[in-house]
Amino acid sequence: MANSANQNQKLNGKLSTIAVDTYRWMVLARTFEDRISNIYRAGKIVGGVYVGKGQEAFSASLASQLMKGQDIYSPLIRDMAGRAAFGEPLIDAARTYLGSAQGPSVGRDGNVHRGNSQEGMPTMISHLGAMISVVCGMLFARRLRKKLNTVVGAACIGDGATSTGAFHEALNMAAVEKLPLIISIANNQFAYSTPTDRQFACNELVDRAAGYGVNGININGTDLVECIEGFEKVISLARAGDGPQIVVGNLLRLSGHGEHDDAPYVSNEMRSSDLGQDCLLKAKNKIIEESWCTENECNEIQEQATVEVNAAIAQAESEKGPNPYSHDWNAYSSPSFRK
Amino acid sequence: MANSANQNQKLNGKLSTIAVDTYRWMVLARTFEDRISNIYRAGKIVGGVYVGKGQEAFSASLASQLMKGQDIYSPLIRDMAGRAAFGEPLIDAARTYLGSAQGPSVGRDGNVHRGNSQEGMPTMISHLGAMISVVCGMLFARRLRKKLNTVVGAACIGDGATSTGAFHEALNMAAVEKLPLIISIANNQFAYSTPTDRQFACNELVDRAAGYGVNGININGTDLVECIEGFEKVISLARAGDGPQIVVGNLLRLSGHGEHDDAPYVSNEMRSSDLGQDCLLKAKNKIIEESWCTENECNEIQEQATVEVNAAIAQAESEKGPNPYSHDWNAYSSPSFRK
Amino acid sequence: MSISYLEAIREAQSLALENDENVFIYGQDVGAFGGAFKATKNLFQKYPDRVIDSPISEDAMVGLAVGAAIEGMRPIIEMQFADFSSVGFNQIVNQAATLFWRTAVPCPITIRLPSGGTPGSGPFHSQCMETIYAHYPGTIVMTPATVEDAYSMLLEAIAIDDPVIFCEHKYLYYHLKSDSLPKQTLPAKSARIVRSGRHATVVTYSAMLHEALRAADNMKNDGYEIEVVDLRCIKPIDMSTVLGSIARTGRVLAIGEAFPWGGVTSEIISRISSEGFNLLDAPPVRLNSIDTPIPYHPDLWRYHRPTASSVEEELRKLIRE
Amino acid sequence: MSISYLEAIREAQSLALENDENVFIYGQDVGAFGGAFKATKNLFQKYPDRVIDSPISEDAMVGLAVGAAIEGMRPIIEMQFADFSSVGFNQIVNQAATLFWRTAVPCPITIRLPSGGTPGSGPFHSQCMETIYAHYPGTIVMTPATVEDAYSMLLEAIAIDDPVIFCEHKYLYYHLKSDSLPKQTLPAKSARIVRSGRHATVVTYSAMLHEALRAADNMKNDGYEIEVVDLRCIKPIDMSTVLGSIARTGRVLAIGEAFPWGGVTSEIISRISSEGFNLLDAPPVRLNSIDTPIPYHPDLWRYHRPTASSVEEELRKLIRE
Ligand SMILES: Cc1ncc(C[n+]2csc(CCOP(=O)(O)OP(=O)(O)O)c2C)c(N)n1
Ligand SMILES: Cc1ncc(C[n+]2csc(CCOP(=O)(O)OP(=O)(O)O)c2C)c(N)n1
Ligand SMILES: [Mg+2]
Ligand SMILES: [Mg+2]
Repeated sequence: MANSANQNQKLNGKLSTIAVDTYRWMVLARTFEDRISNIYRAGKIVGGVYVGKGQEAFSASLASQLMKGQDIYSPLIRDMAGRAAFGEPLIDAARTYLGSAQGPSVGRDGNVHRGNSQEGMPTMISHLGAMISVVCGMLFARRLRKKLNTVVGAACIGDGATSTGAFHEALNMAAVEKLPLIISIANNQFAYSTPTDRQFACNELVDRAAGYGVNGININGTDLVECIEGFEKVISLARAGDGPQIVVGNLLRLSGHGEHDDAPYVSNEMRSSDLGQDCLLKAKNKIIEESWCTENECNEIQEQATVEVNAAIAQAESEKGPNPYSHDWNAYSSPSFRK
Repeated sequence: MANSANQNQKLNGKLSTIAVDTYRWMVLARTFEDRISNIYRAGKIVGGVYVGKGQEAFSASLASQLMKGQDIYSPLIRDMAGRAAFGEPLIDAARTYLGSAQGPSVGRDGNVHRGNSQEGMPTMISHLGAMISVVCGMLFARRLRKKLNTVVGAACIGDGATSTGAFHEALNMAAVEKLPLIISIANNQFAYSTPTDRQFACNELVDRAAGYGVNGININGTDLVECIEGFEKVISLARAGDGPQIVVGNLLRLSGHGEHDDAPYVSNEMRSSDLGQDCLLKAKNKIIEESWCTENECNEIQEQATVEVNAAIAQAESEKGPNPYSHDWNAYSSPSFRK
Repeated sequence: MSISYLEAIREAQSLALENDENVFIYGQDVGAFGGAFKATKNLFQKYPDRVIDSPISEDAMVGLAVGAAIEGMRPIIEMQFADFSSVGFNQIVNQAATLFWRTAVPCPITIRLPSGGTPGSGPFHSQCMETIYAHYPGTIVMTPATVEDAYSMLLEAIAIDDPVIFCEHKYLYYHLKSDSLPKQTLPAKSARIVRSGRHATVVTYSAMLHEALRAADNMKNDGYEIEVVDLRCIKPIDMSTVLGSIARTGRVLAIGEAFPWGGVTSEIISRISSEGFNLLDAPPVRLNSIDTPIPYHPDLWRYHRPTASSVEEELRKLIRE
Repeated sequence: MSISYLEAIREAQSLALENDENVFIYGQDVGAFGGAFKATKNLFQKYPDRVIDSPISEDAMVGLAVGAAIEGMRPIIEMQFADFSSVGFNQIVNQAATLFWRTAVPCPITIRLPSGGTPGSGPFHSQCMETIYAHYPGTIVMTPATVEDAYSMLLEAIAIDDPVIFCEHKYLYYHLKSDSLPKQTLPAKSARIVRSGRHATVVTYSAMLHEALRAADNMKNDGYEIEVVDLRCIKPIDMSTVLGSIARTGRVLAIGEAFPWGGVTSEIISRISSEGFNLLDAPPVRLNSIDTPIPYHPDLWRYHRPTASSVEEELRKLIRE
């Protein structure tokens, strides 16, 4: 606190690097999801497509500051940017959407239901809130094995998911066990069509923190720098043993709930409010303004993303789907229980 | 606020009446449960016996200020005093414990699983937290039917039950609907053997209130006057349209979890701390000290309770249990689905 | 006029809201938005007080319904997908289903479960949960297979004084159409002989009815006449219709889309074997989905659940027995 | 030495904790207090880091177990009563049971469910939930009926790389005793012929085994020899042992304490009828509890569930067929 000017400077040095890095993942995610939406609209994706448009800054700022191969990151449906930042190969995403048998779930599950728990990224189930206690368990196990050290685990959810019993039980359990859990709540103002005033009645979701005896912060989820700094703070607190942390990012979902939904329930006022600002444009402007990159460099980032996305999608499209006749139809792992 | 002295005086007039009334139910509950414990120890009650010893002031102060035939009261395992104050006939309790076929559940359920939802007292199931949303539904229905008026609904739970998802979902739902729900949390420091520091990590359970956008108060649950005044306040707020209210009563369970448990996990320090004071003795002293009753009158209350308890138990003991051969073995209500 | 299975569900709810002020609908996004599948489209606009968006709280949603039922209301709970009712499981089986038995107060609630597989829905948006709820005393479980039944059974479900688990099949929502809504209806608890035959009986329900009918059609060319029984309500089961059919055919195949351990086909075959053993000319047969979660990929999914061709295969084996 | 069913469960956990550092126990009051039934008594004192009191959060308890399993641990979750696992249902069937299939990561967790009726326990402390869990792909469901099995099967459950739902019966906790713990053990997935006979086969599991054995004893005086098969594991089911027995007796009665719709008896009778139809000399028969919640009053309770005398009655009818 005494020499906060000094600290700020130090942070600023780091900030430019993290900001550009995070921006890269944001661009990649947006580019990928735009392509996937188009493919979906062309009728070539079976099932739903849920994108993170408008949430990339919030999503990627957390994951880009986690340590791959050490920390735990549990993304949800709008975390393409965070997944990428945490190290998910783009080809995993492409394969899962396009039903390639070479995807991480070999066609057994689709779209956002992919992960790699051995790399610290558990695969989500659809039931909202259910992944948080799984992250608790992963952290708990590391502590029991004396391998926790400075590991943190992050679980992402939306405003609507805070109404689930699962959210409450897991957060409370984490608080009791003082686990280094970060719950990242993307308050995008809607759960499907339901506005937040039909979902909770507190002034701010972050007011929940005190009720669990944990730290909480509220940030502008459209602002890349605020996201980076906010997550930086809670990650260090969690690493330092301060227990669970809640981060609420205020922003707007700039898409429908899924790509099938044109979200008529989002008012024009809200769309044109501060919440409705596109974090990606804002980030680009900021990066250029601060001279962290030139406009040209930013454009290169975009071009590179396009190349990567094209390659991943082309690859996945060229691959076969699973063959039901040779598929391993076994829900058991133990050899003696397999058919 | 301006003429709070005046208001206080008004309240005080009422206070003596309510205090004596409430004390009566406390004595009745203690007397009844002491008898039931003895019968249990003599091996004449099948199943568990869970008593509210030490919690009578907190339990009865809520119920004695509710309006029977109008309000809703959902008691839990330690609310014999509240049940009595809300108007549950003592014979219902005696019959349920002793397995009389004339009890409210005709022998189908026992001990604390009794109620009368048509009189505003729903019958609890064992799953902790599950009754709160039921009370929400009762209030919700009255509002839909334009019969809510100044009705309030109270749901009682313990410190341990605050860890359930059901508690969270129901409280949050009540807050969203701004229902006149009062959640009375008896923090008796333990859930079975588990101390509160293994159950939650907030400083005070009442810190939860802000996270739901509801009002909450913390009171000394061993002090009859504080309990009466605390509940008086939240009941009027709820009636006036202020939405859900949380009341946390701090106290100690002066029994085991059930009468089978001698609670070795409760330390002597805790037993001899302020929390461990017996609300019944404190109430009696206060009532005499304030001259709301003479010592003699207090003793009469006790004698009358003994007479009533003896009569109810004698009656229930004289009654037959259910006859399985003539029992109505039907889980359906609809005639066309009954066998 | 042409009306879909989904529209029939909407019409039934509309009529119930109109005829009885005690009916209300509670569920995620059911209000102004009209529900994830549009099963409540325009209902909020007509009955704004009684078509209400809930938070994402399946446990409390069912608890609220039970409380409202205690007060004499007739709530309809829409689960966004049947799969998410797992979170409300406790309140359904322990609170709602036991209420009448414990307290003599009826529990007239209807829980609508958009059920069953469609291509690309995957393991958590495709489940058939009728088995789970049917196991518990006190529930009535309906599984309509036709537009007409979707309509009349839902109306009956809402009118019944017990908790009804209403398993509506998502695969039928848009594809299945009918010319009109029924005037006369068969009570929900009766099974229906949808097609008569003499070589074998298929007992099934919900979307599988249509696979069975297709298989029966295909086999007709070879001279096989397959009788098809639609259970309609899987708890309780109308055994007399089932046994009556088997008395005519002597052979039975039970088909269900749910997981293979336990469930409707198991209950049906077990009861047929106990109650109609002497009617059987060949071992009774079952066909269910494969014993894994429901796969996302359409090619896996089609292989995972029974289809007209796997039904036909089983039937041909059965008839040769 | 004499050891009870409950002590066997404690000993198995003690040995597992000793032999494998990856094993831990998590549940309400399992720590210093030793659990509501004392199934973990003294274990916290020996392994204070690995016998841990949980909050009253069944959903999160199971979620935590899955997370720990992902990291290679082998958690044991104690539900205080099987009935309360309903609150953890979603995490059990959708998270734990699907993990391996979805991700190729094994899920070696054991969920201990103190199950079944005892006098005075009532509708919410008496349930048998094996049916519910067995229905879902990916679970293994064990239902030990003897002291020896309680011990060896729990050890095997903990060692298995899949989620095991371990239904231990509260009625057997204190009453059932044995002289020693087993040295040699039968794999959990094999059924056991506990008593051989020739007039009829009883297929059962858990506490009902003892009712069946008493009935068989009673009938011996009249010259009837009843074969009794203990399933031990109800998912998967060892059909070859079951069918082998029926091949000898030609008659079968399946007994279960669970609710009558669906469940183990239904699955068993259904499979016997399909797979062993020609072995049967008489219609196969089932006996379950009555289709209401489990009553509190001991007189109602004894009538509600199958007992030696109702078993005997069914067997006599079956043999006369
Ligand atoms: C327990 C449960 N209930 C219902 C659903 C269906 N559902 C999927 S996403 C969604 C809305 C989620 O809203 P929110 O948590 O705010 O996340 P967002 O979609 O806004 O990112 C709902 C209701 C579900 N997945 N899980
Ligand atoms: C969902 C659920 N899990 C577990 C139990 C078993 N159980 C009954 S009472 C109890 C302790 C309750 O503690 P608390 O809520 O503090 O109430 P108290 O007994 O202290 O009054 C437990 C764990 C239960 N009834 N419901
Ligand atoms: Mg949202
Ligand atoms: Mg307590």
